[in-house]
Amino acid sequence: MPDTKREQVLSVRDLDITFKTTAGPVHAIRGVNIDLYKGETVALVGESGSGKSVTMKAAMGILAQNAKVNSGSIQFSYHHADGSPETVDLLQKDKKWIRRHINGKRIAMVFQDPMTSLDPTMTIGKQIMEGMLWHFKMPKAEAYQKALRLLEEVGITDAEKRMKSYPHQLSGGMRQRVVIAIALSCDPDLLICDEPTTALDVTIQAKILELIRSIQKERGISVIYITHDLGVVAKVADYVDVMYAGKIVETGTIDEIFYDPRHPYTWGLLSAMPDLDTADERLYTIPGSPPNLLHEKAGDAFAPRNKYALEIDDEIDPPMFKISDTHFAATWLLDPRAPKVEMPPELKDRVARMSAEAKKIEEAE
Amino acid sequence: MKKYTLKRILTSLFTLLAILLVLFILMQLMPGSPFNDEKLTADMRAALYAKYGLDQPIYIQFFRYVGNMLRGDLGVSYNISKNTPISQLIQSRLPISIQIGGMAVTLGALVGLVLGIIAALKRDTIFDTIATIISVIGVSVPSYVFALALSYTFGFRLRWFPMLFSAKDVLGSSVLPSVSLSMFTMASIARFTRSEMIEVLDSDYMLLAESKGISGPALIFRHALRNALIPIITVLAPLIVDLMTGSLVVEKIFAIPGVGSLLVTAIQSNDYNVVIGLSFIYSAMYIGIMLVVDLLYGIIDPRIRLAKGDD
Amino acid sequence: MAAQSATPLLKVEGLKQYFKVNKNFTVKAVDDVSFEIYPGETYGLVGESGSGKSTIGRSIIRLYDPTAGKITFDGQDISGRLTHAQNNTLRTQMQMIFQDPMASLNPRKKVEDIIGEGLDIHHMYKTQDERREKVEKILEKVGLAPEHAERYPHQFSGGQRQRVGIARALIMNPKLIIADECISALDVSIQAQVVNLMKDIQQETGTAYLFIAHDLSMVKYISDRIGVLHLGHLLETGTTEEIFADPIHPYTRSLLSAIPLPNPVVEKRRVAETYDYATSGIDYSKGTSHLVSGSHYVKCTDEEFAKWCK
Amino acid sequence: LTACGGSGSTAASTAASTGASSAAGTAAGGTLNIMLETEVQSLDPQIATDGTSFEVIADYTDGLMQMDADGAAVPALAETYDISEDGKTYTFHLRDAKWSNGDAVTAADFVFGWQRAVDPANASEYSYMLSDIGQVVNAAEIIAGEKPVTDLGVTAVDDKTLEVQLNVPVSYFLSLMYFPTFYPVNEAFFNTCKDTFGTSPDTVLSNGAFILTDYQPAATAFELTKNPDYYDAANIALDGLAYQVIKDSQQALMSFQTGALDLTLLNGEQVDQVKDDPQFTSVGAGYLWYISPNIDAVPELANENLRKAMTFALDRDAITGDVLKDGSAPCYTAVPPQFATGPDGSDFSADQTKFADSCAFDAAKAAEYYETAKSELGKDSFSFDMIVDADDAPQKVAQVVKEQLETTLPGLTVNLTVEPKKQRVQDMQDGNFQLGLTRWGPDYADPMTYLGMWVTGNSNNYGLWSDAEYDSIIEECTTGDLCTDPEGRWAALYDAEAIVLEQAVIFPLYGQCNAEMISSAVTGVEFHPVALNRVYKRAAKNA
Amino acid sequence: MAEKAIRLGGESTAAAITQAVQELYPEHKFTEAEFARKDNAAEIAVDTNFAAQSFWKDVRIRFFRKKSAVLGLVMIMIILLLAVFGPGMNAYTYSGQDLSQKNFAPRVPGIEQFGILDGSEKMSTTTGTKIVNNYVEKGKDDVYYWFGSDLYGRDIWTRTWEGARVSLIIAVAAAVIDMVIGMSYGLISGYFGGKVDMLMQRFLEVANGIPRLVIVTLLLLVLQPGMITIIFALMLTEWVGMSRIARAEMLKLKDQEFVLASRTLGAGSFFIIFKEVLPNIIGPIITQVMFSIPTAIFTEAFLSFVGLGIPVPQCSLGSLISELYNSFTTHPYQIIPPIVVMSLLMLSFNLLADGLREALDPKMKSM
Ligand SMILES: Nc1ncnc2c1ncn2[C@@H]1O[C@H](COP(=O)(O)OP(=O)(O)OP(=O)(O)O)[C@@H](O)[C@H]1O
Ligand SMILES: Nc1ncnc2c1ncn2[C@@H]1O[C@H](COP(=O)(O)OP(=O)(O)OP(=O)(O)O)[C@@H](O)[C@H]1O
Ligand SMILES: [Mg+2]
Ligand SMILES: [Mg+2]
Repeated sequence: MPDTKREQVLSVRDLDITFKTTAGPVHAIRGVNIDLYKGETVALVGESGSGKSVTMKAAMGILAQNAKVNSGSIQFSYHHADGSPETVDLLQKDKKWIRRHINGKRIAMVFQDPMTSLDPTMTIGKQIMEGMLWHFKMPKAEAYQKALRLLEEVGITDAEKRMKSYPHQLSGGMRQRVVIAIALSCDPDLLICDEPTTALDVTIQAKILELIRSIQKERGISVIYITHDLGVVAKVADYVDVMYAGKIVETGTIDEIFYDPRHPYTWGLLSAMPDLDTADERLYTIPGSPPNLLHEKAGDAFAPRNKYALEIDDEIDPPMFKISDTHFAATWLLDPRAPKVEMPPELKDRVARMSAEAKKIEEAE
Repeated sequence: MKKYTLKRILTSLFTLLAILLVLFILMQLMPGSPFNDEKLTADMRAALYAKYGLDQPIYIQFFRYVGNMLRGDLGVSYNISKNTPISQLIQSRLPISIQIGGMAVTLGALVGLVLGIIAALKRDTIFDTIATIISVIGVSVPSYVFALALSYTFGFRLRWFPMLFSAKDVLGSSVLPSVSLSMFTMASIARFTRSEMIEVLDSDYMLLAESKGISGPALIFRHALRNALIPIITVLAPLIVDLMTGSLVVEKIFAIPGVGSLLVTAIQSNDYNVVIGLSFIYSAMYIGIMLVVDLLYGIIDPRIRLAKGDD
Repeated sequence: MAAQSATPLLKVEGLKQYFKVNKNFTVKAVDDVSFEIYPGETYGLVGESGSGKSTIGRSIIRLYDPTAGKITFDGQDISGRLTHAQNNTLRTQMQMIFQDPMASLNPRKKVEDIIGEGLDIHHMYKTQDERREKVEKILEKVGLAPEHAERYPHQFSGGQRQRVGIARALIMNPKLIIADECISALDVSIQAQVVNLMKDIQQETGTAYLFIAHDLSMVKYISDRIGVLHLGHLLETGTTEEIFADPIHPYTRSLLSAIPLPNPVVEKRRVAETYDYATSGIDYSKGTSHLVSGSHYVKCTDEEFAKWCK
Repeated sequence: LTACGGSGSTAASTAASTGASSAAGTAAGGTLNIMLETEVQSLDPQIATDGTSFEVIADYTDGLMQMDADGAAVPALAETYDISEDGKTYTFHLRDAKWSNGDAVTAADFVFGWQRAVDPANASEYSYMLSDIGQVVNAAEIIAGEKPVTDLGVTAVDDKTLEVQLNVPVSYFLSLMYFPTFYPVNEAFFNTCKDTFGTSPDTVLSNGAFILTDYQPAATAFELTKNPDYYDAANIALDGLAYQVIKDSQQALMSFQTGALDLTLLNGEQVDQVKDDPQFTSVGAGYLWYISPNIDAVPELANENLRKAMTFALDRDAITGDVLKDGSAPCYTAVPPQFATGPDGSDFSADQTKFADSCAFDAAKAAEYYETAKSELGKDSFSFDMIVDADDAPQKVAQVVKEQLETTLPGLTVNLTVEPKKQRVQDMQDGNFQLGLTRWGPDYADPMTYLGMWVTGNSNNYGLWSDAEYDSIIEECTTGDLCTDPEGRWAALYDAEAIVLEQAVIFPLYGQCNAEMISSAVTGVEFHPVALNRVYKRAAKNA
Repeated sequence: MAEKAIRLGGESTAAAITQAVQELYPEHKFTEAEFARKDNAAEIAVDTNFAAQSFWKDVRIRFFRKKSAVLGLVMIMIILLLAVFGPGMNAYTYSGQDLSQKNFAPRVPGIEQFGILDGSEKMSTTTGTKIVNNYVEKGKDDVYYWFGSDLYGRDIWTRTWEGARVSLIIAVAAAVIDMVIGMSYGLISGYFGGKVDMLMQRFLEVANGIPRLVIVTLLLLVLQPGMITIIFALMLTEWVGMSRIARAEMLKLKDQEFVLASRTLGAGSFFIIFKEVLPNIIGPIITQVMFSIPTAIFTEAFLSFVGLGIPVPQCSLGSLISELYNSFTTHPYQIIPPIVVMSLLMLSFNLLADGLREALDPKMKSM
């Protein structure tokens, strides 16, 4: 599948971030690597608190004040208006520069909660136009027309009237569409969707996902999805990065992650979600809960919850082992010296069933 | 919205009437009488009571008062400015209090807002500390100390401003009183703005605005301040009433013919009509400002507006 | 799966719950809803956000006074004014688990006191030791250690907190537990833990659940019977199999078709059915209950029924 | 003119006495900037009761008589007057004077003014000046509503002649004439303003030295300018008066120092700062401050020996010299000095040693009386509440009094209760007190204004003390034979005063003086303890 | 930190991978045993993962990290100690007068040798400025007034601390009672809502719409002036702010799930108000109390200013200031101690309140 001419848009290397809190330093991001190529979609999955949002906020230059970037780089490549390419390290640029050249204009973000992410005191029309007026000094009328077009594009009926509405007059689904319209307003190259549908119910979720996908196709932009819903991932992603406690623990193409997961954590995630065919008496679970990042732990952060943990997990954090050119996982189970461990049988069944189903569909086409 | 406004105004009027009644009862409870000068005989006092109708039952006095009030007649002063219609006293004194109070509120609110915004934006830096220190001192030092110190320094020593209020130089002679009055407002607004702004700055919509690339004053004024404004207005409203209705201390020090000192004198000399009249003005302003604030909420925050409107 | 016994534990008939927002505007949050829950079964209530799921739950447990309708619980009518005894039954026999495990636990109370609150209110112990013993037993049942009793809610992770919430309900030995979105605020990995726990408890104590959620795969997994709610109307109800195998109402069908599947190849090709009440030409208030088969009912007009069942 | 104890007395007399001569001669003009402590309460001459209002009304209105620099009555609008043989009929002959609207001042204006004063509809608080004090025929009956106002014993014989009938001869009647209560009011003009009379320059008429040019009720600043039509305009040196109400004495002094004020009041604390300044002066305010024990209601205080012990325990010198410092002088008489001049031309209370034996500080005597009292009462500890005005000076005095009584009379405790003045007066009038610190200002230049208070049943006899002998002396002096015998009356009054002090009916403390700063540029301001505290007619200000 | 990724794997040989791993961790010697399964099923069953600190410990840590708050606390302690022991530290009493020793400037043994606080004061009179030393002039060589003496010759040190004591008592008593009234009022009004709330809020509006001064003076006129009356007066007017806060917090919390949970358990209204909700709003309440203390002190000072304060010769900081205010331009040293103590007290309470608010408010968690 890898395309030789893939043009890299974003490259996060060894990102390491600590938050100063009254309880002590929280080591939230501990060496994250992410690659994103033009026109593709990467999904960042992981439990709450694993650092998905923080990573992306770092790329947007909107980290909280108490954050400290210890090391790493976030290389972002884009084209100037005249077509000349440019690559910058976002971590080296100051906030002002990022606001002017990156935010909204080149990287846009859709936030998790549409209920709280719109300014309650401003009409949505204004909020959509604001970015255009700000970045491009566009005439008002033109910005208005574009905003109108965007609203229609994201599927809001009666757009003209909605322009004058306030956020609280819209339903959750509509608000999320508005947020997407805002994100698209300045034609960004990269769209970051931070759990864009968790707050919505399934029917609306499906619509929103379709919408983002079609827009992506149309404009050829790259998208990063942050989510912990594997159903969503399955729908939208080309590549998946599984994150746990501030690290990427497994990365691969969507098919590799779903049909050939290697990391025990990924196994847990996959099997914890019942699909419509799950009929077992009990669901497979990942025991325990995500680690408290206040406390540094030697070795693999997942070990305390890992049924398949090895002795070495307590000493050394596993490196990324390569499984294929696109598929890596950070677990000692992949070391040749490790005992052969199979994924849990329930999951194995399920993966087999899913593969079969998938094959059937692919063949049918 | 219109209907709501109307309803709100009606409730306010009703509240005012209730306040008036309470004031009347309070006056009745007040020990002593307006006419107990050493030199007055009992007969004389009775004559005075009869003259002003104070010998009648309270409810009759009350209804008569309300009736007169509707005709714009607030009665006359009994002893601090004998037989002067209260409305005339208020007419000559209230504008001065409002003017000085208004200047103080404006000054205090503006400086307070700026200080608070700076403190919030530069949280945990030296600016924050300085703003905090200024605001803490502002709420910690009594205003008469400020007033006298200002008067001594800028009035007496430096002679930049007049020490006493003068109708001939209203603006110049209002500077020192306004400044000393504004300290407390400034300090409280600064503190409040800081905490509200911090809260707003941490909100999702601010993140979204920032992620759109908005920065600088546009971010602060268009998004942050407007959202922080509601609680700030809530704090500011009673301060406005307090300042606009005069401050005894500052009026005394700067010899300002305002309503604050008038009220105190009236209370101390049992001049019922003046007390009721001035208290009523205070109440009316209080209720009025609360009304304005309530309606302002609606203007600032569409959620409130539309929740209240019946459309 | 518990066998269906003849007498329902809870019987809701024509429940209406209106909220008067202002003089001219009344929210009909729940409009003429009827269903039954049998002892030991799990009844799943699904529907989009705002469809009235929580309101039904809260009306049943009498956090609201129902506008109209009759609720019979364990043979007693609990929809009117409650007598002291009725109130007592209701407050012990019916319990609730809430959505947000943090918000539903008083952050300033120790876990022991949170769990013991019901005991305190209903004076269900004689000595402090007895209370402590009861609390510890429940803690153990929900997979927490006795030493957890001394801690405060914020000292737990989300899953543990939800366990405390379950323990609080469980200590009263309820016959019915209303679980309002009790897993939606939890992480995927932890949802499974809680669902497993709930299943275990049901097996052990025979409690019935009213399971409110909008995650259909979870609902399907845990429920015996399902009710589909939209705009305050119960559109379709039946056993899980009946609903999933043969959804009649277009709304149900669109709902089911929107469930994301964790299978990329399938999911990427799946197209959800769309449904829009405004343009569908259906008027819920005109519908009546029609039996499809078994315990499968759908609310619609006769013509609609004929059309959909083709 | 009043000389006051303390350092400023000389300055005061110079300021005042030099003024009289220099004012007329030099052409010194200018506007005099005067500080007031309180706002004017009323500019209606028959309604006003307070010193400030009187002062301002007198600035622009003249009465029949006026005070000379020494406080003696001399003709003003009355060019001459006749007193009948029996002393009960006064005939005033008016001079040609004009109101500021051009009308002539006529006898009818006086009649109208006086009738207003007694008209029950006006409820003038000072109507007793006409009835009880002035003894004008029918005044009391009219006030009581028993007769119409037209029955008042005052008639306009013609435009220029006013005749007054009195019930009894009143020796000080002429001195009453400078009270604004007796001032004329132009009826025609009054009818054009009615309710608004005296509330603005447009609603007052002037016939005096100045004209009100800028005023509002309760104004804190207002102005008067010289009246060019005043009959004595040639002798008025000032161009005008500018009043400024300042309630904070430190601001006042600072304003004085910047030159914004020519005349200002100080508080005692500031005297330290200015005592060497030639501009500092202290002027008598006429008030006697005293403590009134509630003899009737408090059994212990009914004991004369205890009262005497208390009055002997009070060190008045310390109070005035160490605490008040404004020039107030200790007082050992029941009638304060410097306002009542007797038939021989001497001050009634000039001799402060006369009764000093009965009250001046003497720890030994105090102890002696205290012992007697203790054994008589069979108690050796006493506790009294003393009510005190919530003003600065009374609180200061009270604290010292408390300390002095408690140290000199061990076992005696005084608790201070601070109340607003109105409240304090009410409490004392109601007999609801044990000890009260109070004051009295003279209404007219006769000792009777004080001694009349302690007769049985007088409303100002707060302690309800009663003594038949005293009552009869006073009776004799007011309506009895002694009325027509000035010398005999004078002696009888001393006897009465002796009774008051010997029985310690009151504990006199001091005669109040005010510490003032008068700009050295200013001359000729006159200070008086009665009626009009300050008169500016003869003042001048050098540029 | 370099990327720890083995770019070998998949089709690479086991040996190559092992080699690569070893290169990544040169300092570690890998053994076979390390690659054994841990077999930790029992361990992982117990979720050991929770925040270690209790709420109050957290609050304490946050509070003590804020230096200004600690400073406030320390200053309050010092003032408190001095208010208790200060008056007893010399032989003077707060009311004892000695008119022969009035208006003495501060003189402190020891320090006087340095030429400061030696009893001399600069008198600025209208006729010039001069240095006066009353101790020398009156021959009182062995007399010391640390803060000077007032116009009755009373010791200002003793009076200042006596005043501080009274002010503190007034402030604390008022704050406590006000908290009880205001809090209950707000909580009840907020919890019951509807008509009850409507009535209670109207009442509040009426009470608030009348100038405080009118209410307070009336009260002081009706009752005997004194500390109790002042406290009572403060109680009548000062609780409004608190009730607002309590009501707002109640509105925020009453629909919270834990309150619903209590209701489903059959808890009564008062149980919910005081046992469930109250402990959760203790943060804002404490903060408001702290803020209301300065207000109470101010109000008392204002009452003193209009002559309605504590009766003489007792004193509070407020009455001292208004009394000594008259010496502001003559003997400025007299008013300085009470003003400084009052301002410090205000400052400290404000700092403390700020610190507590931040410590108690979980929203401001970051620092
Ligand atoms: N401002 C901050 N101060 C302190 N800690 C923070 C801050 N922001 C984030 N963290 C911590 O960083 C960690 C990662 O947070 P992040 O928001 O990236 O999680 P997430 O993966 O996006 O989770 P979710 O799915 O809940 O959004 C968490 O433990 C969080 O507590
Ligand atoms: N107290 C109330 N007053 C007014 N309207 C209410 C009230 N409670 C609920 N509603 C309205 O009733 C409708 C149903 O709400 P409910 O909370 O039952 O929905 P839900 O299905 O539980 O939604 P969600 O999935 O978001 O929890 C909504 O439109 C809601 O706005
Ligand atoms: Mg996140
Ligand atoms: Mg719900």
